[in-house]
Amino acid sequence: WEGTEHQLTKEQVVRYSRQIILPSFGAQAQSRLCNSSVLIIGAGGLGSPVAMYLAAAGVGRLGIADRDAVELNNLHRQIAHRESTVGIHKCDSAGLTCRSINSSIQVEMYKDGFNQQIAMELASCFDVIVDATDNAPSRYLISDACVLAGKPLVSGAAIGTDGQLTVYNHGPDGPCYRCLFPEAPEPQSCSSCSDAGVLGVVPGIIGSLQALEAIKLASGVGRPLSRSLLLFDALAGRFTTVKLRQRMPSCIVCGTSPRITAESLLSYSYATFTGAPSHDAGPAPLELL
Amino acid sequence: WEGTEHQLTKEQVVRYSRQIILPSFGAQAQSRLCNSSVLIIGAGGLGSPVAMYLAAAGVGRLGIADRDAVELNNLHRQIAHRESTVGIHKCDSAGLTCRSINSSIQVEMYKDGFNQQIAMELASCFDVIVDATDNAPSRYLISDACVLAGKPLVSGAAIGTDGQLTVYNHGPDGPCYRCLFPEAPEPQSCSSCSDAGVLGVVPGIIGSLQALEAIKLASGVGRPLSRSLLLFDALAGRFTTVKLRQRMPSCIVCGTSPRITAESLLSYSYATFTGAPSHDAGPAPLELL
Amino acid sequence: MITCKIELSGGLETLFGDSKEHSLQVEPENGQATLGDVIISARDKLLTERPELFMKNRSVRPGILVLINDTDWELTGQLQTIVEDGDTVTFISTLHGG
Amino acid sequence: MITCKIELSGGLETLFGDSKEHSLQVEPENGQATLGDVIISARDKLLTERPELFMKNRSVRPGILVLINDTDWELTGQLQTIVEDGDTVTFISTLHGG
Ligand SMILES: [Zn+2]
Ligand SMILES: [Zn+2]
Repeated sequence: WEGTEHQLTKEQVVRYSRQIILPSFGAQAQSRLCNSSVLIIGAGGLGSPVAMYLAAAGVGRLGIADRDAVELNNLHRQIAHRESTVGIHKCDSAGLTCRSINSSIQVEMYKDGFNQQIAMELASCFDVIVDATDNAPSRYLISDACVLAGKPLVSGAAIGTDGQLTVYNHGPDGPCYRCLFPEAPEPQSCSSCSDAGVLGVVPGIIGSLQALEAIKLASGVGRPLSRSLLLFDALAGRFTTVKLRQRMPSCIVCGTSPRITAESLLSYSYATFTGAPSHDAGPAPLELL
Repeated sequence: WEGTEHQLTKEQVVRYSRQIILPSFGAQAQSRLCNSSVLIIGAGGLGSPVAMYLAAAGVGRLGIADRDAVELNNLHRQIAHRESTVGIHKCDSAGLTCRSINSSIQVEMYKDGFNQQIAMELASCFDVIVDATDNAPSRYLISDACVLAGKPLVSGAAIGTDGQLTVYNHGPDGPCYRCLFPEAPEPQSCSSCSDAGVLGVVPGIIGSLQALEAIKLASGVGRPLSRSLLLFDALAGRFTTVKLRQRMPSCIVCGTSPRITAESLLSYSYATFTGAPSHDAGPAPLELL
Repeated sequence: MITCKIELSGGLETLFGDSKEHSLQVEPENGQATLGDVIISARDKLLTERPELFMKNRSVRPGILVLINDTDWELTGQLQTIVEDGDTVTFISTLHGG
Repeated sequence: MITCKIELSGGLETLFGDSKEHSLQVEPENGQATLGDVIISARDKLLTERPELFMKNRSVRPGILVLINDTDWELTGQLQTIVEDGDTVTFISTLHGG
């Protein structure tokens, strides 16, 4: 127990009182949370609850990176957005929602998304990174940047009625995304929510769990899901936790002889590696109906 | 496969397209969802994501029952509310958020909460009931009314860093709350979020899962969590599913010789049964700090 | 003598030294150990405070679910359920918060 | 001959007749059955379409995690892992959506 010193203001004590009275959390963890920073990459189905719960919980500095505008077909799952923000940049729309929940935190927007040019700089200036994107090239880039900047990465994904969650690059033995998937899948084996569809509340569940993992990492409370992969089957209502490998010595970014470095990251071709552009060009018009 | 007939409008097809293209959901399930009604009892930590995800998903008629006003110390977990709605009735605040996400659905507000006088009438006029309350007497009343009205009940709870979720009174053998807990716990063994505290994102996770179960019941897709109890330990990031009893013949409301009926429900004393008033009088001022 | 695993959930761990998992040795009263024996042993050997929040008469207090190997004890025989070496017994306090 | 349980996740079930769980009998090539044998058997006996989305060369395609009894096959010996009667082998396609 760390004593009762904390740097919370009177308003913070009132606002976060229900977390502060919790013995396993308390004023110290709340204080760490208020002094922490989290970068959320993707303000869509996963990023919406992540941004809202982290803003509500009092993460002091919240970064939101995305490059899309809100569309009507996003609203069935992206609860940080509103009918009134359709057509508006997702960073602005999500930022508005976060500030309306908690005006005492700082919200920063990165409207060009998390791209190679700013990857290292961005990953370096946040304590925890949350991958809430929807494509393979972004996932490799984000993981590489987190390894090189030494930051833990909360990675969630959802498609159809399935969800997955893990924490990469955490602790002495936590693997990175490349340790698990050294070779990229072929583009035809990857589907996105836009082309495969998703039951809207599934990214909501996974995103809420990502917010929890980010809070655990930022506050130093609880055991983060490192070396564990949580699988969710929404139709069966079933969660399964599986045990993952540790960091791989052969990994080309976090292994013993890394080939990707802070310098080479800029010129690494994620498009060539994954066989896909790092951002889908937007969904094809729906012709089913 | 049920063919391609549905009654969706063009705007609905666009808005819900990412659920409609999902083979396991499709236009028929979306159509059933758009024609369904769900009553959410409690617009707090659990009820916030339930209301937002059900509004987003297109549940045609959404009832919200609560009797409190928004307080600043709610905002760390109750993401349907805003700083600007502190002091406003929770039904109004949550209703505003739901309508801003989806103006095409109907939102009804029950500002006296789910009380004995209107329990049977309310439970009867919705397809699915969601218990997102925070006290034992309400939970017994809601379960009893659902049994007597023949409605499935999605029950969630969260406190501290723990969460629980199940579906009561569903199918031929699903138990009700009283089947599991025929005798009420003593008031001193029950704690609420107000007096025991809660990590804000934990009700968010359980509430999102309640929204999923309500969507499964209302759309007829997937296996609802009947006769299963999902336990969540947030600090360990661990979910456990346990197998529950079937309906108990000895149950005084859903058993073979019921003592509680639609008529006697009105005069049954939930306060005497549980030893507690059916609504906590609001949290004591925080004196820890 | 059998050894079983005790798991606590829903806040009951606060009565058991704030630990959610314990190992418990149970000396059966008559030949085979029952869930009734496990409850008494858990109270005598593991409980650290406020026994009235765990037990009432010879069983658990109202509001506590008992599971053996993740199955409701109502399906296995309640207090008379036979507990074997290596079984897991879980005590869950029902939550009301939201 | 051993019988193991096959589980599919992350969309791979669409290649296996839309069923997430299967029972599979495996005839070992040399004495004991390995995960390598299980992969070949699953392709030959259970896969219903597009084998290129399941296998590449003699292993699973990139982007698929293989687990034996809920543990990453990297920890157990990859293709050479011995599979015993009653084991569960899980194939998970990594998801990118959000
Ligand atoms: Zn690595
Ligand atoms: Zn009953």
